Amino acid sequence: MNPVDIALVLVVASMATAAYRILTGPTRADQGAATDVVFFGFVGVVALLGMRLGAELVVDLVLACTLLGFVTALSLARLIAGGKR
Amino acid sequence: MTLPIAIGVLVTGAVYLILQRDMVRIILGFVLLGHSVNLLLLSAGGTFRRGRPLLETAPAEEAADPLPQAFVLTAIVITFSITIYMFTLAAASEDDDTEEAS
Amino acid sequence: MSTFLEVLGVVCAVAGALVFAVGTFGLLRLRDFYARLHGINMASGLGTALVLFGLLLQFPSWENALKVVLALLVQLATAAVGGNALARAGYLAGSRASPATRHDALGEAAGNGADGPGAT
Amino acid sequence: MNAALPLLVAVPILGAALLTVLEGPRWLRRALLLTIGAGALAAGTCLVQLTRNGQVYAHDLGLWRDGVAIPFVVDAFSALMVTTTALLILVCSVFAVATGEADRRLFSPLVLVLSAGVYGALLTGDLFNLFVFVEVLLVPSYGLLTIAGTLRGVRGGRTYVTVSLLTSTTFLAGVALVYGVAGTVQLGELAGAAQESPLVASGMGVVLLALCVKAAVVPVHGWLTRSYTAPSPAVTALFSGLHTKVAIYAVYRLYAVVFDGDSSLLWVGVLVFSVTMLVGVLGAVGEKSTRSILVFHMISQIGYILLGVALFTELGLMAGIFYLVHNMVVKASLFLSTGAAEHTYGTGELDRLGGLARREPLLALAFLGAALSLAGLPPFSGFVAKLVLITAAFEDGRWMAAAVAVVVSLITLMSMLKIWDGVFWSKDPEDGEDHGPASGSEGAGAPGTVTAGAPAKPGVRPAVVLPALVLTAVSLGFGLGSQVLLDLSAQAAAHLVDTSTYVEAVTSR
Amino acid sequence: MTSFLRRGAGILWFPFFYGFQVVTSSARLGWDILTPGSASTPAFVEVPLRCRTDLEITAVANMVSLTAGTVTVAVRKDPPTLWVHGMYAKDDQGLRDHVHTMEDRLLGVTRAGGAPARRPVPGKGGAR
Amino acid sequence: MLLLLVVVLAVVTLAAPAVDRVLGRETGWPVAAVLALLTGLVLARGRQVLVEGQVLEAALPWMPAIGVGLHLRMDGLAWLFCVIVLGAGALVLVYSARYLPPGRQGGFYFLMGAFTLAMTGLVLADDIVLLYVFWELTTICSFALIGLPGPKAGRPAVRTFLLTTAGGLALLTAVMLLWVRTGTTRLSEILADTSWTQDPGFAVAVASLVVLAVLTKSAQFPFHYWLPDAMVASTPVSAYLHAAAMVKAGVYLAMRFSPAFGDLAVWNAALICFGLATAVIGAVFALQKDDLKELVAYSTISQLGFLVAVVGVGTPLALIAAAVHVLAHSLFKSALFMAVGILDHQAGAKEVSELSGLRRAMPVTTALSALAALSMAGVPPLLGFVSKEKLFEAFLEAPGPAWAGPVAGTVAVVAASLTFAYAFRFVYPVFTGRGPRTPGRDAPEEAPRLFLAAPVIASAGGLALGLAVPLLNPVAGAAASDAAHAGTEAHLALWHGLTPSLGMSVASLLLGAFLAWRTASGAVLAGRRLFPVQGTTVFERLYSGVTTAGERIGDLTRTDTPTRHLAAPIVLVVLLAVAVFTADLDYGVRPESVSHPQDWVLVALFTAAVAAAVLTRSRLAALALVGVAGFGTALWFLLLGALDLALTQLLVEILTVVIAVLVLRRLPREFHRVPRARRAVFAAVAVATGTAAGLGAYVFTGRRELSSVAEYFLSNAPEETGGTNVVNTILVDYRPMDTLGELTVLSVAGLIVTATLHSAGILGKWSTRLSVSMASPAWEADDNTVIMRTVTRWLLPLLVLWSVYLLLRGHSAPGGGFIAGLVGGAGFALVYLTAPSDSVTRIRLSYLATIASGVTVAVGAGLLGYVDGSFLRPLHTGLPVPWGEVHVTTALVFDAGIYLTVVGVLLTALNQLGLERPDRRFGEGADARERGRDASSSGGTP
Ligand code: NA
Ligand code: NA
Repeated sequence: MNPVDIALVLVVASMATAAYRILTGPTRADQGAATDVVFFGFVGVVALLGMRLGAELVVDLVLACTLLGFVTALSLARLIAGGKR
Repeated sequence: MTLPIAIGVLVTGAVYLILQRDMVRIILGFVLLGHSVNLLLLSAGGTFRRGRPLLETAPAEEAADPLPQAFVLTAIVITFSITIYMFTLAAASEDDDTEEAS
Repeated sequence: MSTFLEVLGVVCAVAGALVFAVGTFGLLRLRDFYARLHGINMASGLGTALVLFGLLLQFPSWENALKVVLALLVQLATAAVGGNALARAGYLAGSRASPATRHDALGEAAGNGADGPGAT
Repeated sequence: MNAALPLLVAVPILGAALLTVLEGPRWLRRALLLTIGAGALAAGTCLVQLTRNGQVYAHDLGLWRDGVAIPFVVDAFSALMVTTTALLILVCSVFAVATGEADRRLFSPLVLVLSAGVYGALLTGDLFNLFVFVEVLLVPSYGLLTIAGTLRGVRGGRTYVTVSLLTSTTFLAGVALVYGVAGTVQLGELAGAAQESPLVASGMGVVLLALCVKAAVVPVHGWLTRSYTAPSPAVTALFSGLHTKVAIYAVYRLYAVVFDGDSSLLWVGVLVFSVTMLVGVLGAVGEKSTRSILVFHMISQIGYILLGVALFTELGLMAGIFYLVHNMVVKASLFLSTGAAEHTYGTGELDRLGGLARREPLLALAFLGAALSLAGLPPFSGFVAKLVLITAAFEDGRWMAAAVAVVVSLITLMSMLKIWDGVFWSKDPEDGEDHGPASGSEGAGAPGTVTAGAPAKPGVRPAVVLPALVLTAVSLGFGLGSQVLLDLSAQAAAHLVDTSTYVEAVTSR
Repeated sequence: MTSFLRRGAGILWFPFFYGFQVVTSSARLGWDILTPGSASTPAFVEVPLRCRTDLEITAVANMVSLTAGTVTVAVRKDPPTLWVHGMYAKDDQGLRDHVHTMEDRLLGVTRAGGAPARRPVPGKGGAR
Repeated sequence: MLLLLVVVLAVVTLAAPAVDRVLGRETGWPVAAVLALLTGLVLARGRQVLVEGQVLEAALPWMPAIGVGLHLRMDGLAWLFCVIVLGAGALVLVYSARYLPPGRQGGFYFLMGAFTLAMTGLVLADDIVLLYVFWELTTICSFALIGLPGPKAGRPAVRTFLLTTAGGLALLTAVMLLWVRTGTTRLSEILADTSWTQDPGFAVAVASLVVLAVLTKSAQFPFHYWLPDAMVASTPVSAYLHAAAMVKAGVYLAMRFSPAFGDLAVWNAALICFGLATAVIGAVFALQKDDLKELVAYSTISQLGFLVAVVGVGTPLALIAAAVHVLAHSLFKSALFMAVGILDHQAGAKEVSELSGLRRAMPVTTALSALAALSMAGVPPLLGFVSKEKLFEAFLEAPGPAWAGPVAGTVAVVAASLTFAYAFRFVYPVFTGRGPRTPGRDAPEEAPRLFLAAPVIASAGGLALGLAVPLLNPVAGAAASDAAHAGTEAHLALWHGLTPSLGMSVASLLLGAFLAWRTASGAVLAGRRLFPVQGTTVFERLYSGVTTAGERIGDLTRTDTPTRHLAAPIVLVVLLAVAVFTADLDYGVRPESVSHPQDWVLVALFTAAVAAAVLTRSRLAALALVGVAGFGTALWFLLLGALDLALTQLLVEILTVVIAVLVLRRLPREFHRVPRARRAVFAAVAVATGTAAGLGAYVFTGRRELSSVAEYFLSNAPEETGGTNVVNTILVDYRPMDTLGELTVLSVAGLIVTATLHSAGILGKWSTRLSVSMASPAWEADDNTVIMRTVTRWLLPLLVLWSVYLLLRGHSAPGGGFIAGLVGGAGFALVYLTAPSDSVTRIRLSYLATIASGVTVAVGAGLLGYVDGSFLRPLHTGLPVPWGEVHVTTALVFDAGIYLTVVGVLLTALNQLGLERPDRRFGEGADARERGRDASSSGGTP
């Protein structure tokens, strides 16, 4: 088994863990934070997939993913705080 | 086989959500439905050729059908536009409940 | 050379994934929201950064370096700023700190030490 | 000439962009809106002149090879539709200007984009491009629907947006299936494909199903009855003439070109459209406000129009196209005349209006003429439309459909008389009373009222009546001088029965 | 000249210093997560800073957040203060010292003169 | 001449309202004069038409495309009716000029003119479509005339209209059937070549439809009720309606179609039975009435019963009788109605019980009423006597079994005696007796001469024509010839010798006298219900039945909940899928290599995310999980070689989440609870649809080679467009119209978000009550956002640079205007999210202007294409730069337009949705007015 595959499995498993937190909470803050993890996981998955498939162009995708994570994190924080800035 | 299954799963979830009473659920259902149709469009181009239609970096012989990709790009934007608007409608009242009080 | 970089890249990536997994595992293990947030921060900061670094080592070029550095910057900003934003939001929303919390300076500063979310 | 076709899309979009930022002066904004509307009408008239003898003009956008470029095509059918839609857009714009609605900041740009979408959808010869233009006409409609800003508008808007999006998605799925099987979405290349391949037929079936939902065919008509009662009269009039009608146009075009009029499936259409006629008209009779009666009527009339394509004989198609044009004009006239009353007196409820025949003779004339036309009475266009359509049904041996059409026309008259008696003849329920909004009866679900602060006996201003009057006059003109429209419809039908001219124009260039 | 050199060395050394901080703190947290039970003594601690600019405050706050086991919860600009949640804050002063060490290193990079020697204490940095 | 007739009438009709502006009610004079002139014109052609047997014809094209023309034809039958229509019209209009109150009467004269035109057209039409047109025009005119008096007349007018239109539709159906069968619309041709009657089923169907039309139009049982109902109309209208127009149209139609149906048993039986039944019933009702106008109205029903029945007999003699009686009826009926009007006007009442002894005060009225009534009663030497005798004679010839004739004759005699009785009732109690007893006036006076002129002429005409009845021989003969039997000659006379019909006349008079004696007081029948139900009641029941059915049908869709509206199309899609998949089609072979192992990971990811998204009740969780599905979609795109799509998908995902969050914060945390049963139904529908979609994807896709157009793109894009990112070249070079449309959609989304929020107003509130004191350091937004603001300030330039890079390289690598715009938009999203307050976030750039400029740039780039011959055709040029030459294309300009638009829309969405209350300054005028309404409507909503 390719070591990158192991890494992929690890990241995907982490995302599943986070998904569990999203569903169970208990607080909205927990859900928000866990959601963030899922989006961070995207970065990892895309990067690892790029390594696995030998697709150099995923670098752009990774950049987009990180941006995704950043914006999402801030939005979720706003949501948790009920819109409070 | 895999792509059809994925499309089927997406559509199932989408339809279930679309039939709910909360506007946000309906919108999320439509987001899923949009994904499924986009995948269907790509599937329509054939999934046996999966090369990138970027002719500087990849040979044209392996490139996937670029036309559905262009279609999907257009469709994504349109769905996104309407999604924004639907969220506006969901926000434009106290609750996003679409059920009438009887 | 390239093989060495590649191997190093894979090592980095796997290490990153490991850190990521450990941090996320904290979501299940840790007692309160703030503690879980530390786990997440570890995953998003160190974990993801290692993976990205691995990616760069896999495809080393100036253009990629530029992008990956930008991505790393964004990712670290996310980990730090996002961590801060989430922590504050959680605090504002009244996430309870675990009873083990020793002291809540934030609540004291507000003059309502007994009521703040961090109060024991 | 051919290359100028896309201007019908480009100019309104440019105008919309300009009107979005142009804050004033008001006359300039109004003039811009009306000028572009009039320009499109003039262009449409020119196209009709050019195509009336059977010519088809096509233009490959960007001058790429056929099958690669998106073709813009105009034949008698599309030219006729462009002209009629342009007329409606212009007239409704005049109405909106007269009622002051056009001065809402984003009203004019939205109407212009809507018109661009309509022209694009009518002219394009590409299935995917059709999807895009349908969206271009739908999305501004969402805004126009809720721009009046009532809760009812938002609720109606939710139904409208969700159903439209579902339908568009279904349409797109159909396009995907067609591309998946046939490898092209260009109409010329798809000519007759559905008759040759059941797979293409199935894919196109999904497309047609989506179009039928957009056309509000029973049993997928409910959305129309809910959403078209919400917006302002001008907007409803505009929608009634454009949206469902573009879908109907597409059904005609696609069935003719891609299915080549395959007769084995027509019975389904005859059945469904007969039910549509009946359900729509019964629903109309049951309603209690002008707008909801008219909206249910639309459904019934859609059944009539689509019956033409379900017959798919030369006479049937001609009748259907004639009916289509007639209905667009008359329906808009009805919405505008009752809308004028609604705008001025603040309600469309039958039992809260009355006695307008004496007070508003011009309005009464505009309404009555259009109402009689809708019911298919001579000497209005509706009579010719009904006559030719039902004759075509008889000729084709569709006895039941013809019988239904006859009976439905009587119930149509019944519902029109309900409005007439309620609004124009019956005693004014508020005679001598204060003309403010009635207390209590105005629930959250009732259409918005605009009477607050209105003078006691306002009276409809002539400029507000004029649009409806013009359209009724057009209907009378198409009745007395029906030959013009019959010839055009016949030419349009000829290209649907024998699509070779159309297909050649699209493909060989 | 020596200050210039010292600053140069500080800049060069800084990533390694901070990297070490991140790795060790992560290891500690990771160990805590992976082993049963918990050795944590969490607390919200007020940390007055010597930073002046927004950039400096931001940098310190982010460094705190990026180190596993500590996260900045709230910020005040005048006087510059952070409220930090620490997982392993046995006593407040220990956590403050930890932050101030990082602040020293950072100010050593950003300022010609490095960080002021006197580390502020909560409540004595001046009223709001 | 025929065209002249029609044209003059049309001109009169159109001119009437204008003349009325000057003359008021006196307009009746000029109009009547024209009608009289036209009557004279027709009479002048009498010799030509009646004696010489010429047929006048005229034609104008109308709808040549379907072979329908404005064909007019005047034969003997048409001549007779034409004279009646025009002559009676002239009389009624003369009468109107005095009867109507002074002042503007434009509507009345217009409608009367149109009515005359319609009737004239009807009798002259030689095209069945044209016939129907005029037939319906009479209906419309009578509707408007009946409703003219005011609100109370509305309902009767509607009832009349609907019933007669129903009959009209029967006629229309017959017309269409005949047209389809014979291939022509020429009435004379259809009637001349009656080969179509050889198909018994068809003939019976058409005949039944025509009978239906006749019965409704002529107010025959059981449709008779509309005529008395229409009494609410003014007296001149009634006079014309009963004497010459409308009801006579039915008789005309029956006579016109006699040649075709004369031998059809259904035709004979139906007309005779319904006609005679109506004759008796109408007479009984007439006898019962106290109101003279009602009495006369029922008398019309009865008399038309005679006419319809006799046309049904169909023999030459019968048709002669019909022709003469039509004329006689016109004269006495118009006179009687006008007399009622005079009584009402002069004596203030029109009830038998209210009037008495008027003969002294109103001698002329008395005389003319008596003459008309006696004619109606069939007393010699009036014309009514002649026609009645002809009727009796004809009924004895009734076709069918041997007893038919005697029975019909007997019934006719009974009806005639009843006629005598009610005619007597009209005259005797009113004009004789102990002097005036009138409630309305103290001393009733005779009406002015001009008022009396018309009825006098009409009733005197009955006397004159009775005395000189042989004069009518050519008329009746010609009419009967044209109605059925060519070469029929009439022999009309007051004295035919001792014939059975004379006996019947005597019998009817004696019986009538007896009945008159018994019923003169009116007490015998008054107030009795002769029928269990009234026609109007039946009508109203039917009407409300249809209305209720309609309400039920409306209820099916009467909901603003999208669920039901959405379920219907979904179910239809499933049904379509079932139909397709059960049809056993040949799907072709699907290649083996289409699935890759890693695909399965994505399938698993999808399934988990979708299942969780469906099940969770937390809004936030659902949003996050749908986001995961979106990410999964992006990965699919990546796996399928669509890098641009993956990038776009991810960026769209970001912005969707941001916007969703802006909305979610206003809403409750959890979705509504859904009952288990409902969940099960939804799940069933969902699974069915999902299965259909999956099967559809499996069956319809991936089974063919690369499409030819795809081959074309892949092999030609670089040379033709200078771009190597084929997807991008499709977007901006090959199919930019799609992209322009997409761009328009996006920008409009920006506009409508603004418009909707500004007119509806977000009623948002915090959904979370924060438990932290505002004194806490964590509360202060300005201080606490310093970190993110600082970071964003540093990051933003990098993002903008990256986005410009993506824009510029789009043609040959992943990127392009849309992706670049999304990246820029994400940057602005950051600016928005990190700002310390809403007011600060409002980025000072005018976002609507940004959108508009983007669209303008894109369209402008498209218009540049006209330089090379086509809208949106990309132009290429080399731009010299220090290091060589850079390839520049208008496609890039187009892409830049997209970039601007996307940025503008994202700015709009973020700022508009982010605000607590939208910026009210935005719209002036109409919006300002709306505000008051918003407040009230939102205030009234629970
Ligand atoms: Na009313
Ligand atoms: Na940390």
